[in-house]
Order: sequence, then C-alpha cells, then structure tokens
Amino acid sequence: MIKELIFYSFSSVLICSSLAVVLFRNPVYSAVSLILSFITSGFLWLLLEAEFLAIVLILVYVGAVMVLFLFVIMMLNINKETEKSSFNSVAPFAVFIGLIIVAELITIIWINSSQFSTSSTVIQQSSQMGNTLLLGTELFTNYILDFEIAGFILLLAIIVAISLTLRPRKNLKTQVASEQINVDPKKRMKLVDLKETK
Amino acid sequence: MIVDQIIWLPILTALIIVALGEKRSELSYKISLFISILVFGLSVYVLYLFDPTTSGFQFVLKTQWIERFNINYHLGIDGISLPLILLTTFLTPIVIYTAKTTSKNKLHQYLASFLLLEGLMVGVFSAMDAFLFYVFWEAMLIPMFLIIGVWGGKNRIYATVKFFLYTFLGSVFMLIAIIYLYLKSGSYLITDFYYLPLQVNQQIVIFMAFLFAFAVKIPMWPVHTWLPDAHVEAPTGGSVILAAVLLKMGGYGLLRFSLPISPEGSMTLAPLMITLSLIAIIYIGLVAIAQTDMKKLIAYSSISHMGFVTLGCFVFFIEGNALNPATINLAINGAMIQMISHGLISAALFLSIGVMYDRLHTREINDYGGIVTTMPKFATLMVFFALANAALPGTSGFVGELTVILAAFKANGFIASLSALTLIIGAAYTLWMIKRVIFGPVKNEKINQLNDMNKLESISLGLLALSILILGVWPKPLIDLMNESINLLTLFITGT
Amino acid sequence: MLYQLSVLVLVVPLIGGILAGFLGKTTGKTFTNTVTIFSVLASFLISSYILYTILNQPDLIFNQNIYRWLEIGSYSFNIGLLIDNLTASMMVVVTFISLMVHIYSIGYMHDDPGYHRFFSYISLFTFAMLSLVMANNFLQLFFGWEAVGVMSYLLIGFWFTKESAIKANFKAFIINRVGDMFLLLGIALLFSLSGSLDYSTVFSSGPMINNQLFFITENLSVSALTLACILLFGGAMGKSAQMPLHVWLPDSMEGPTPISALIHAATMVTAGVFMLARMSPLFELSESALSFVLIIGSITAITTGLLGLVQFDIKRVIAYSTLSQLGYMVVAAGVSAYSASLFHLMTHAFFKALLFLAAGSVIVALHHEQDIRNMGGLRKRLPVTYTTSLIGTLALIGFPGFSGFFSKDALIEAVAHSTVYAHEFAYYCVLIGVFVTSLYSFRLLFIVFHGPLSEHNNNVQEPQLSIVLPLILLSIPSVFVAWPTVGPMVFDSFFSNSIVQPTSIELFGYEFTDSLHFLTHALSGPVTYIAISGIGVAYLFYIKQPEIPNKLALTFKPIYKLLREKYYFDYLYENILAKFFSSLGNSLWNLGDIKFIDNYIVNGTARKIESLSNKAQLLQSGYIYHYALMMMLGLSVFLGWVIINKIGMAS
Amino acid sequence: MLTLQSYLTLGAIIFSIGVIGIVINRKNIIIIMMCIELLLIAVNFNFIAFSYFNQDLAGQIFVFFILTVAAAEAAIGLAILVALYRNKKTIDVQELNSLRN
Repeated sequence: MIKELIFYSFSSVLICSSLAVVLFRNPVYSAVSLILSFITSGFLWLLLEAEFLAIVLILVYVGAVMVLFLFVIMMLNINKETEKSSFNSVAPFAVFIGLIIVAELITIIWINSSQFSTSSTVIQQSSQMGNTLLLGTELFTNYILDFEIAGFILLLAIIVAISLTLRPRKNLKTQVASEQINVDPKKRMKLVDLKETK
Repeated sequence: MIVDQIIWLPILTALIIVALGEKRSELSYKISLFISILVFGLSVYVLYLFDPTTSGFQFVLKTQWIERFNINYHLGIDGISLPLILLTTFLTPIVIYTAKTTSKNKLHQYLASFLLLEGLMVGVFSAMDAFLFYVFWEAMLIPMFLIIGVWGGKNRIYATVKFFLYTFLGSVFMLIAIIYLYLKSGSYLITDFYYLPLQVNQQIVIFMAFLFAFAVKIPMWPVHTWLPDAHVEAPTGGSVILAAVLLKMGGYGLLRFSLPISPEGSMTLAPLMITLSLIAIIYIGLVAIAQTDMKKLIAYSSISHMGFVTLGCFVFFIEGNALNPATINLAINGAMIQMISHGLISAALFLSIGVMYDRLHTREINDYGGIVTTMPKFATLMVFFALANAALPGTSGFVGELTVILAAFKANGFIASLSALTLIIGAAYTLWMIKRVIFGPVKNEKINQLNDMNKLESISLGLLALSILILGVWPKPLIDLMNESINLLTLFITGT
Repeated sequence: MLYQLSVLVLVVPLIGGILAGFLGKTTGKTFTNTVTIFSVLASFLISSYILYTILNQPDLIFNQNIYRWLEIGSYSFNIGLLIDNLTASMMVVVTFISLMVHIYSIGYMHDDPGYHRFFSYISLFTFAMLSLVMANNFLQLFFGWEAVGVMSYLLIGFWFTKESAIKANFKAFIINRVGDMFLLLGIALLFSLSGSLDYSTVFSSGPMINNQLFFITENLSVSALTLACILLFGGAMGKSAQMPLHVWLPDSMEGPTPISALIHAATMVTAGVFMLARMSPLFELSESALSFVLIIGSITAITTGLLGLVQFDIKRVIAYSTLSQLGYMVVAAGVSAYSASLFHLMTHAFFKALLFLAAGSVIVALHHEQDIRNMGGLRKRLPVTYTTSLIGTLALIGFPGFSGFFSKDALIEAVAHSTVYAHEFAYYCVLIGVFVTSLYSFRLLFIVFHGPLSEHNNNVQEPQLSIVLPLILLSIPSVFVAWPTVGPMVFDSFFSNSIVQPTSIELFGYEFTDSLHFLTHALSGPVTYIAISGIGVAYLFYIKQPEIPNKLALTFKPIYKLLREKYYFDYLYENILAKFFSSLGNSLWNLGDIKFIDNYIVNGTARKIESLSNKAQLLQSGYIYHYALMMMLGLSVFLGWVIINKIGMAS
Repeated sequence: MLTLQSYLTLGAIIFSIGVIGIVINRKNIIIIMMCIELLLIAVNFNFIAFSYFNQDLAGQIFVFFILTVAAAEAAIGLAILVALYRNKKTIDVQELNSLRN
C-alpha cells in the first residue's frame, strides 16, 4: 500500500512539475521546475530499486546539468523576454495532437498489457547484493567497451563545448608551423634589376 | 580465382593511378595500357580454359559476404557472360590506347575511370549473386557518370543527370524485385531464383520490375532519350564503352533474369515487348535519318539495333500454340550475336567519329564532306564500319540480324517483314551520313588540311575492323561458346 | 581436285583484289594491273577447265560445303560450292567479261588517281559475283548478292568528288536494299518452312512447301510457296532492275564505263535472272509466281526500251537497253524457258559489254564527252570502234546470224508457245520491244557514227590497244557464240541437271536439229522483219530526215515529256517517297522524341516535381517547432496505425 | 498493485508533455532543451520499469548511458546556444528561421 501511495503522490508531483516546465514564462522558473521533476523521478526510480541511477540522476543532473542550464540562462540574461505571449500560433493544435499521442500510447500499453510479466514476486537479487554493485560489475565486465566510448563521448563534449564557446583574443601571436616549413625563398626575396641612374 | 583477378586488377590499378597524380600521367598511361592488355590476356586465358560443352557456371568463386542475409561474393562465368566479358576486356585497352588523343586534361583520372569501369562491368557479367550483381550494376554508374560529367561536352551536366536519373530509377525497381525473390527463396543466388514456383501474376510483376531496369539500359522506346544526349556529351571513350558494353547489360539482364525467372510473365508480356522492339527498329531508324549530329545518329542507330536484341529475346513467344525450342535457340543466339557485333560496330563507329572530332572539333554532319580525299585510309575503314552497321553480309552486323529475322519469320511473318525494314532504313541513315561526310567534294579548307590516321588510331580501328570481319565470315566459334548455356536457358523458358 | 580448283577460282580474285588494294598505292600501276589481271586470268582458265570437265562428264553435279558458318541447335548454315552446268557456264561468262574489262581498264583508267583502287574493286567484284554464282545455299547467295551490291555502290561512286556520282550510288544501294529485303524475307520464309538454307534441302522440300498456306489474316491465305517465290523475285527485281525498282541502273552510269560494262550490263544485273534459273525447282511449282514474273518482265522490257529513245547520254541509252533486255530475260523465266533466259543472259553479256566498252572507247576518244548531240560522223575516225559497235548493235537487235538473234528468237518463240496467264500480253510486249530495240540502237549508232563530222571532233583518234583489243575479243563471241551453243544450251539437256523446266518441244513447239535450220525456221516468224523495219525507221528518222523526231516530239508533247521524265519514277522516289520518309523521321524526332518524351514526359515530370516542391516549400517555414509539429503528427499517425494493426490482429 | 503499465503510462504522459512543450514553446531554445531532458527522463522511466519487472539489468545499463549522452548533449547544446546568442543576439525560436531558404 505504501508503495502505491508513494507512487501516486510522487507521480502527480512529477506531472505537475513537468507541466510547469512547459508552461512557465520565465525560464528560471522552468529550470527550477525541471529540477523538481528530476528529484521526484529520482524518488520514483528508488521505488524500482534503481538506487544508483536515482542518486546519479540527482547528483549529476540536479547538481551539474541543471546548474549549467541556470548559468546559461543567467549569463544570457534572457528572462527579460518573458513579456511576450509564451505560446505560438500552432499551440492549440499541438496540444490536441499531444493529447492524441498520450491516448494512443496509453491504449497501446493497455492493449499489450497481457504480454507483460507481472513479476513483482521475483526474488529481489539486488536487495542482497546491492544494485550499485550489480550495475558496476555488469558495467565493467560486459559493457566495458561501451563504457569507454561513453567516457570518450563526455571528453568529446567537453572539448566541443570549449571550442564552441572559446573566443580567442585578437592579436594573439602564435606560431604557424606549416607556414614556416613551406616558406619559399623566392617569395620572400625579390631580386630587382636596377638601371643605372645618372 | 581468375575471374576475381579480372575484376579487381583494373580496379586496384585505377586506385594506384589516381594516387600517382597528374604529373605522372605518362607513366599512368603506360601502366593502365599494360594492365588492360593483361586483363584482356587473362580473359583470353579464361576463354582457353572455358569448357563450352557444359551449360553451367564455371570458374565459380564463392565467399561469404553478409551472412545475415545469405549474401555471398559469388562469381561465375557461363556461355552467355563470357562473350560479353571478352567484349569488355577487348574494348577497354582500345579505349585506353586512344585516350591519349581524345582527352588531355586529367588524363590519369580519365584512365582510372575506365579501368574502374572495366572491373565493375566484368563484375556485372560474372556475378552469380543477385545482390552482388546489383552492387556492381549501380557502382558502374559512378565512373560512367564521372566520365560524361567531367570530360564531356558543353551540355554535359544535363546529360549526366538525365543518364543517372534514368538508370537509377530503373534499377530501384530491380532491387525491389531482387529482394522479393530473396524473401521467396531465402537466397540471393540467381540460379536459385529460376526454380521458384511463381504464379503468373507474380511473374508479371517481377518481369515488369526487372524490365524497368533493363529497358532503360538497352534502351527501349520510350525510355531511350537519355542515350542520344549522353552520347553527344560523352567523350569518345565514354561513348564507346557506353554503346558497346553498357547497353549490353540490359540485354544480358533480360537473358539472365527476366526470361528464366519469369518465363510465363515474359510470355504474357511478349506482345508488348515485340511491339516496343519494332518501334525501336522502325521509329528510331526513321528518327536516325533526321539527325544532323553524327554521334546522335549513331546513338539512334544503336537503339534501333538493340531493338533486334529485344526482338530476339521475345519473338519466339508468339510462335503458334506451343514454344518451339529450336526457334528459341535461334532467336536467343541471334540476340547474343547481335549484342556482341553491335558492341564492336558501334565502338568502331564512335571511335571513327572521335577521330574526326579530334581534328575538326565538330560533330555536325554539315561541317564535313569529302573526307576521303584527305584521309583515304580512314575513309576506307569508316565506310567498312558503316556497311557493317547496315548489316552487310560478311560482317558481324549481318549475322545477328539474319538469325533474328529467321527466327522472327518462324514465329510470325509480319513481324519479320517489319523488322526486315531495317535493311533499308539502316542502310539509308548510315550511308546517308557516309555520303555527306566521307564522299562528295571537299567542303571546306579545314578538311583540305587534314592528316590521315596516326598509328594509334589505325591500330585501334584496324583491330576492330578485323574482329568485325572475322565474326562475320565465321561466327560459328562464338556460337559454340554459348550454345550449351543457351540450351539450358531454353529449358528454363519452356519450363521443362 | 574439282573442289580445290573451284575454291581456287573463288579465292584468286579475292587475293588479287586485296593485294591490289593494300599494296597498289606503294608498288605502282604495273604491279596492280599485273596482279589483278593474272588473278582473273587464272580464274578464267580454271573456270574454263571446270566447264570442260563438266561437259565431258554429263550429270556431274558437284556439291560440297567448304566450312560450317554457323550452327544453332539443329540448324546449320554452311558456306559451300555447287558446281553444275549452270554454275560452270556462268563462271566462264563472268570471268571472261571480267578479264576483258580488266584489260580494257588498263587504258581507260590510265590517268586516274584511283587506279589501284579501281582494280582492287573490280577484282573483289569478280570474287563476289563468283561466290554468288557458285553458292550452294541461300546464305551464300545472299552474301554474294549484297557483296556485289556493295562493290557496285563503291564503283558507281568511284569518282566520289562528283556530287551526281555519290547521289547515284546512294540511290543504287538503297533501291537494291529494297530488293534485298524481299530476298531475305523470301529466304526466311523458305527457311521457316523447310528448316534449312541449303538449296538441295529446300528444293527437295519444295512440293511439301507447296501445300502449305501462309495466313495473311485469319481467313485470307496464300500458298506459302507462291509467296516465297514472289519475295525471291522481289530480290531479283532490285538487282536486275525490273520495274518499278529500275531507277538506279540508268543513274549508275555515273561510274566509270568499264564498270557499266562489267557490273551494270553483263554480270551483276543478271544475278536476278541467274537466281530465277537457280530457283526454277521452286518457281516451276507456282503458276501464279510465274505469271507475276512474266508481267513484271514484259512491262520492263517494253517501257524501259521506250525510254532509250529519248536519251542523249550515250551510256544512258545503252543502260536503258540493258534494262529492256533484262526484261526479256525475266520474261523468258516467266514462261519457264530458263534455258533461253540464260542463253540470252550469256549472249547479252558479250554484246552488251562490247557495246559499253565501245561507248567507253568513244568517250575516251572524245575526252570524256558523253552527249550524243555533240558526236556524229565518227565512223571514219574510229573505224574499229565503229565496226565493233555495229556488230554489237546487230547482235542486240537480233539480226539473223548474230548471237543475239538466236537467243532472242528462242526466247520469243517460248513466249509465243506459253500458256501461262498473261502470255499474250507478254508476247505483244516483246514484239513491240524488238522494234523499239532496233530503233533506239540504230538511232544511237547513226547519231554517233554517221552524219556530218563536227569541227572539234576532227582530230579524234582511235584509243590505245588495251582499249581496242577487248572490243575485238568481245565482238568474236558476239557474233559466233550462239552458233555452236544454242542447240545444247537452249534446246538440249545442257542445263537439265541444274534447272527444272518443261521439255523443249513443250516450250518452243520446235524440234531443234542444227543452228542453220533454226535460223531458217526463225526467219519464218515475224521477229526478224520487225527488227529490220526498226532499222529502216531509224534510218529514215536519223539519217534521211532528221527533223521528223523533233516534229514527233512536238506533236506528242505529253508522251515525250512522260518519257523524258522517265515516267516520273524518279520524281516519285526522290521527291515524294524520300521526302516523306525523311520528314517523317524528322517529325518523329521533333514531335515524338523531343516534344513528347523529353519535354512532356521526362522534363515534364521534373518540372511537375519542381512546381510541387515549390508549393511544398511554403510548408518549410524554417521554424523548428513547425518541423517538430510535423514529427508529432507523424508519430500520432504511426501510433494510430500500430493500434489499428493490433486490434486487427486481435480480432 | 503497482504494475508495469502504471510506470509506462507515467512515462507516456511525461513524454507527451515534453513533445508538446517543444512544439508550443515560442520563447527560447533553452526551454526546448529542457523539454528534451523531459523526454529523456520519460524514456528512462520505461527502461527502468522494464528492467525491474523483467529482472534484467541491461535496462539500467542503458539508462546509465543515456544519462551520460544526455549530459554531453546538454553541454554541447548549451555551448551552441551560447555561440548562437553571440552571433544572432537572440535565442528566440520565432526569430530563428534561417533553415528557410
């Protein structure tokens, strides 16, 4: 019972905060609502015994990514533009279609529900060994290559982010090695025949 | 293994030549000439090893390629593909040999394109796996596209785009058909397709899908208009290969796919195909008379002659109530000879036009006249090729048309009579051109100062003339080569 | 032995021609003419030997394949030789005339820059003609048929810088091709019925073919054999220049005169007649085909002869005469008198070659003047040429005792006794033809050699020996060849192993004893008197009262115009048919290819797509959320499809 | 009784909210990026739910990678955003239509 209670309360909070992300005019408010939805989803994930991911979600997303978002919002100073109407001309139509999609998705889920395993009775291995340990073991054995690639992607992201935002100073004196190597003496020096002047 | 070498040796050489760069184009000329002659030697060696008494594929090479879909790198040669491979490897050295005079800029890339093309064309003719066939078929478009698009004439972009779109659109349908057949049979092996029990309706659909691809290549009326444009814009070597080999792929496809896979479908649609062939023969022949551009004229003549190939492939379906294996044999042999001979003759004619174009830089018939007074040797050969094009007995051009007409007459006298009109029409357009270009008083001062053929040109054209003559005087060896394979094909067509 | 010799006959001129063609330019004129003349001489000698052998061994038919040309399934096509009396005599005629022309050409072509080319061509022509004659199957026949056509094409256009020459050779080739197409169709029909191209197989299955029908429509059918014969004769109409495919022959006079003698009088144009004789086993089975042959032949004989009356070009007059004589030969074939036809072919080959070469001699003597209005009185300046021309002319009109007399008389005799449909018509045609023949022949002779000698022709001299010698050599057979040969060739069984025809009694209603008796017998018929009256009229018109022809021309102006315009056949072909087809081609190209397919379908599709995409571009606002909306729409549709599928599967 | 369906339904709802958010928004790209995060969360929900109910850890591993990639994506996206703002002086989606023409 307690699980159901937790699930329903948190999921209603999640839905509300998600709606808030979309509906707020001020991006700062949206960002804060997004933080809220991350936190609530973290709780819901705990319910599904994904402790590690829940914690990572909160630590990394709330702690790092969302802070980055807020940084950018403030850096660009865009909360001034909130006076405009926050929805565009296609909004009603989009909402309508969005509702249809929800309906369709739910229908599909419920049509297919007979195929789902209703196995909450499964022995919870992870409760003995701990979800983090299991995940770690899996990650560093079977998925080690993928893990490496993920790390590489992160590294790439760092480089890309820096190179995109870096504004080189003007008049910076640097060496261009290739030009130095390819210097052609003929281009540098010009022999000029001078006629005798009287 | 040797087939593998014939395919990949030129392709690898092409890569090397591109890597060598423009500065060493003289070296790359020598290399590519050597390699192409070597490849011709290899294919002659294949001919020597080839056993014409068996009908199946020989020199089979099979390696797994994509396991998931049961696609294999599966090569093999039979009597139908061997003559076409020989044609390809025979013409490529000639084209490369003459490339020096026709194309001066970026010679090494030009040569590389032809080597690449050669390998891919041989690939098409020797692929036993339908998917592999498709890959080669499509890949071949790329070098041809480049040859026309880079070294072509003024309007080359239009011509290339037209060429590419036409052929590509056609082959998409072929891909669908191949995939469908794969789903049916679980294999991409072409010969497995032959044994599929298909309903007549399915066969018709499959036939139509293949037809789109092959009709564009052949080309059949009304999807032929890309050819004159492509020819006019293509450089000499491009025209030669285009007319001599690329068009044959359509005919080869009909024999390799359409007829044995969907014999009943072919039978149902045979009246349509025969009508289209006759339109090609007569309508296009008349159109050729109206041309003022030599290359266009020969291009239309090619379409008209390829009409005989398609006629040969289908005319036997309308003979009486039951299929007669003897007629089938006759007609298909005729179609094959017609393909080979047209390959040689059109190549020779395009080379000849190239010889004139190199000197005067025009293809308009009206700019010429009285070539024979200043270039007697060339004129002799040109008249010979023209007569061969007009199906003179004793040249290879006659053999194919004779056999097809004989077969057509067995099937239906009227169709034969209509197709025999080509004797008049073909002579009219070819000799009408000869009359205005070669004979007559010297038209202008430029012609007065022409030099006769140089060594390069005389050797190339001489070789072609010789082969046309030999095939015309004694075509039996060629037929013996493919007889067994065509017998087998006949069995598939009659469904026994 | 005979086999090797026959192959040698065939191959020697080929080698000679090739050598002359490839080496002639570098080695000089003497080499060229030596090589070719010796090769043709060798060919002639061997042919004579073969004829001699065959004469000594009656019923010897020599039929052997040289090699297998093509083999497809059960069908095989061979290249081979068939030597019988017909072939052997044709071989001798061909090589003899060819030899004469070779010798003649040494002088005639002496100053021509294309000297070696000319000799090469005529040697190759000899090869082609021999391969036609010696063929034992339809394939080789067709090969020779087309090859002689090509050599004729090249030789008519020999002076290729002359616009009229290349026009004439193009015309000749195309019209010949029309005939060739019929021939090929005939061959194809025979092949489809008998399954072979060998003469022996086809002929032996002739009776079987005769019973088969060829369905033109569901209900309308003709006898397959008749159709095949008419198609074959269509080929002969092209090559032997029968109405209405005759127009190329007068134009072919653009070629050098030796060519006119060799190809367009003696040999190639008679190929059609030869073929009719060769195909006699088939033609004999079809009465209707024979009637067709007869009608065409008699129309040609009379109409083309009339045209000769109004020509002023010396060679064209002879060309029309050739046409008319070819008509005679065809008429003879039409009444089943193949032997008479062939006999006339042989005598005609001699005297017509003689006439042409004599004309050539006149032309050379007058420095390439061909208009007879500029000639006259040349009798005294060119005595040898005159004498030989006279002999040729007398032979042509069938003056008693000359070779033409025997052949023509036998031929007309056969027509008179024929029972084939339209034989009366043919009989009157040939009788009028005899009159017309002697009229135009003597018109030519009188205008050229008699009358006053004009000023500028005062210094004319007889040409060199190599030109005159063949004239003399040819005039001998023109007079005498018929005396010993008419009996065996026409009335006896000389051709019996190669030709199927009724017995001579049935054909001619006359029992042959000896040539003199035949001569007296023929004098009882009208032919000789008609011919002599023709001479008289010509004498009256062109010597006594030369103003009569002009008056006549004025009086019968429409008829004169019709004749001058050659019955408007040229006009029909060149200005109507050729124009029609070239404009048809043009409009097919412009309307069909460019406008309809290229502009409407191909580029039209492209344009349509372009305009559609222009419209579709309006959807492309560039706003991200519009694209996202489209994605949503797509997603919802996709999901809907999934649901429908699910429900469908469930139910 | 908490079943798989309830989690999936939750995911579907969050997903739709994210999608709608992308489309109806006219303010700025930042909100769109946040909506993308919402979409990812929804997807992650599904993965974790399946992983739990099927007792298969692969789902969680996948979520782990999604989180990684999403973080990278957010970083790059924001960097692009900054660069964009510098060049265009705006991040208003209404004004960013250079895709057209």
